[in-house]
Amino acid sequence: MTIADVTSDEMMAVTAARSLRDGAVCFVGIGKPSTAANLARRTHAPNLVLIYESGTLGAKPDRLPLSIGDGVLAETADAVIGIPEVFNYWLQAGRVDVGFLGGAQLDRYANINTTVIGSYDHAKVRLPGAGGAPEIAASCGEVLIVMNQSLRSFVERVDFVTSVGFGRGPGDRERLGLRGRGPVKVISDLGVLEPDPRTCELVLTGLHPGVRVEDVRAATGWPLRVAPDPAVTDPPTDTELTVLRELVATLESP
Amino acid sequence: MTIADVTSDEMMAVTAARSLRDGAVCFVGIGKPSTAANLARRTHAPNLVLIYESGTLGAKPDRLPLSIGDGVLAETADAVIGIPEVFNYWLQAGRVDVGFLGGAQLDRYANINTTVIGSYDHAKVRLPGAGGAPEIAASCGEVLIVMNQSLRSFVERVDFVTSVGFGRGPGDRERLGLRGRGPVKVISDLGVLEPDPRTCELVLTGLHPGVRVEDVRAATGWPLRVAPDPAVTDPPTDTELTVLRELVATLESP
Amino acid sequence: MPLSEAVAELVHDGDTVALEGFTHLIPVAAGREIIRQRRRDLTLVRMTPDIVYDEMIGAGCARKLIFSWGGNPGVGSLHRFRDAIENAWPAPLEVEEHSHAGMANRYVAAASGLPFALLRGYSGTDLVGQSPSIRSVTCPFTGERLAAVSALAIDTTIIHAQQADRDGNVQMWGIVGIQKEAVLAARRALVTVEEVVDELSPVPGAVVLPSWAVTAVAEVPGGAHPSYAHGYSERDNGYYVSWDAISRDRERFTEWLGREVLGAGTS
Amino acid sequence: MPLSEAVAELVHDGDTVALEGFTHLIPVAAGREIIRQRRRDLTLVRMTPDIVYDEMIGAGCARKLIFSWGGNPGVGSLHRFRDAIENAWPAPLEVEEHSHAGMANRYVAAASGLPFALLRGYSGTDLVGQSPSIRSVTCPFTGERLAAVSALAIDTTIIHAQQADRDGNVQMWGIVGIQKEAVLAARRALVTVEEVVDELSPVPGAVVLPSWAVTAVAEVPGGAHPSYAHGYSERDNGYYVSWDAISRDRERFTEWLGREVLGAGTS
Repeated sequence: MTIADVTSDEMMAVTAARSLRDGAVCFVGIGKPSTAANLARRTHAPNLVLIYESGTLGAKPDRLPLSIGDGVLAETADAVIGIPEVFNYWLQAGRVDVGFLGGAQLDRYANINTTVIGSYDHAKVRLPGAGGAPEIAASCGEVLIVMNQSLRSFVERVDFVTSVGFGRGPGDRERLGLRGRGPVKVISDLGVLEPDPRTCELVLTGLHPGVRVEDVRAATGWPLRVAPDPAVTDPPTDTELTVLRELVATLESP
Repeated sequence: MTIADVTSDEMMAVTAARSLRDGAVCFVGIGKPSTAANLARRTHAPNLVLIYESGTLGAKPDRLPLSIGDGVLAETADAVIGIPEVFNYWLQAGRVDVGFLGGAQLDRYANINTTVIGSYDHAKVRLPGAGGAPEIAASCGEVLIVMNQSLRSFVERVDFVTSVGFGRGPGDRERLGLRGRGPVKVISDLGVLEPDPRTCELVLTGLHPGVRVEDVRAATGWPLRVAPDPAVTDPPTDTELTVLRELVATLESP
Repeated sequence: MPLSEAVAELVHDGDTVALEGFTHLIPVAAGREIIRQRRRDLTLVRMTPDIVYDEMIGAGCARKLIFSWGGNPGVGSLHRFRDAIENAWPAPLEVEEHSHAGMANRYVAAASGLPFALLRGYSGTDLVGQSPSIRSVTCPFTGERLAAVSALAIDTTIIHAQQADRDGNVQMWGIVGIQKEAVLAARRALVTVEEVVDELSPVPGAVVLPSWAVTAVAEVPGGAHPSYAHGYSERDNGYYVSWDAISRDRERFTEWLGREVLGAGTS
Repeated sequence: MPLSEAVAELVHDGDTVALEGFTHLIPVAAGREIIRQRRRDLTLVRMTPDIVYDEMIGAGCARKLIFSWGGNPGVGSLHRFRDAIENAWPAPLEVEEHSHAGMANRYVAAASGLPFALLRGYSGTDLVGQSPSIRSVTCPFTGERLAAVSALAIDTTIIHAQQADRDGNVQMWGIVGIQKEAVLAARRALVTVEEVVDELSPVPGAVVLPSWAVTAVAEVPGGAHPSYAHGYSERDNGYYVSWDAISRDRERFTEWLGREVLGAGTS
């Protein structure tokens, strides 16, 4: 098949799935993260451990869960625990290797806004809020961010810091007492951004097939730095695409 | 039968059992408290709720448990919970009406020592220690104390305050932030002592059959105050004694 | 006890009320009864307010919302929630928001009889500045600064469970969420159940609440719809999708509310 | 993994080690293996040290004991424990003692990755003056003073459970005590089990620990004797009674230790 057949959502899911190493403990939210994690578990990472914030440790859903509290998660989990334990004993204690985040706004230091567009007291758009994100961003060994890239979402400065990436730059995570390494990769519909180890600023390091650097620049709200020669993401293999589409087909509703 | 047939342990157990009102939630330790609580449940208080610190809520043992963690407690409980929940969600939150305590030493303000005889650094006798007692003494709605009375056990000043009764007198519980009412009754093998509402000092208010005031004074390490005319404890009824002895017979070991 | 009676007795205007449930076992029928009884000025508490809180907010029951994530799971926005915050319709809605970890620990603190709870959280976020219930405390051993959140003071918690026995002991299983803590955090607790049984038979993974920790039990089969009760019903995902269109428009919502909730008899 | 190998790998001289169990599921066989391997200078942690800690103390494994209640349940004193504290035999034993509530919360703090825990406790007792791990903290919301206890820093926790599957997932049920927190509080965890099964079938009231939270599993049927494993064995109450006489006298204890523990082969 040609790359034309691949949607940007599929490209993101496949790229995110590839970032998950087998055996890792992964804190998963509904939507793209859940799709990517379950794709990984069915392809290169059969021993990936999925924790859903609803309290299911080691869930092995045979279809994509429709909600964070889908019954299939409890039925297939190694253990079902209460919410306080999820956040205190497992996430806060540093037992989770990888966390997934998305959001409405992202800035160059990978800080995320899922709270409000506009001012807090006079919201232009009221978003759902924090959920588990602030502590996922703080305590997971590393964080993967998956979101669509546009001038509205990749902004110079987020309207509200719901979850901290690198704050205002180097040293901020340490100063704030955040124990995880923070974001290691931002996977968008256009390519891949990674933080510069020295400056913590997001740098374009990968392009999805058919995407040009100027396309990404045009969809980024700050002067985007670009790596010497950004890698082009390998297109999805037939296996990846087949498994992914089977998975998505198990969703009867958005 | 005559009172001569009744042992002092039986007299204590019966008197303690009578102090438990039906429907109360009772935090129970092994030994005399467990015997008294189960006697009450089989006589006048069928709806007494027994909580054992091993994590069994609403245990209904058909025999006397041999240890705090006896399997019969888990098998008959409404719920079995972890230890942190016992102390945080149930005891500390003030959901327990009555707690039982005993000890090696008791003073006139009903402070209890279960830690050490002699000095802490040069123990004459090293006792088991605190266990659940300090928080039972602090947080139960009220506390019943059951212990044998002698010059060695009822002392002017305890060598170590493991659990607080009334501290050094009126106002101390409030000052210390202890939320329960504290000890309401001390049941010994000789009689019953109750705190004076004004001074918080233990006063002899009851005598077991055949015991004289001077017997109790002779077994008390401080100048004991005596109520105008101390009531004489009703001897155990045939039912009480029969049920108690059936219960005790279920113990194959101390 | 009938649901209508239980709500009349346990939920009053101005109360702080938590209807908890984490996708599973959401006490929707109880929420609609609160709407029918036209309660006002409620402070609504829930980690994940969804359709039932959207209905209650749209119906004008709420003065304030304390929460950590407000959305229609897998679908999108809660339009009544947004309309109340963005446009003060039908009334202004004050919000106090937290992260899930913070809310969970606020329930735990209250359930434990403590005035606050500790966590590693909020550091560096703008949430701190927005909520008086987030402060910090210094560890007396290491000197570290940690987040402190105040205990939730709840008048009445309402949850839905699978079963109660005739004595009022409650058993729930599957995803049990924060419900036990929510019940223990409140002065009064109402549990709606799928079924009242003669005796509870132990189920793996079950949480049991003894009768003396629960104020009232009401038998309301299907009381969690469109959410589900593990072992009794499936989640009605189509309903969540259809809610988006119903709730998006004030007139359509008002018409729906009159017909489906106010018009409907008491469960 | 054989018990001897697991202990050799996971328990070192000078370590802080917790062998937990609340009357039920006490890892006695593992404690005796530690004695056989002649570990020294251990800091032993347990809420309710009983026979197995009495043996380890009498055998000279321990430098320090952190605990909340030390006795022979339903029988009386732990004579080796007393002899060590009262007469420094066979070696001086430093003690750090707490209430059950305090110890439980110290495990919870460590399991939660927090440096300390809060509780309403110790107020007015002489325990406060004896332990550096009890301090106080002021509520940033109400100004109340509460007790603060430091998190337990444990190198290795050892527990006994009924079952593990071939992947190393562990399941225990009955009275589950503080074992989950003790495992999560430690850097390393060893679980001895009655039985390794192909697949764990869910049991009501069970606590399951996923394989990735456990360092090693050793199959040791009867490894909790004289305590018991709910569903597998009964508590040997006669043994607890007989221990009183065996442990009361140094010579008799030493002779018993040589014959029953040091002389015995590895489980």
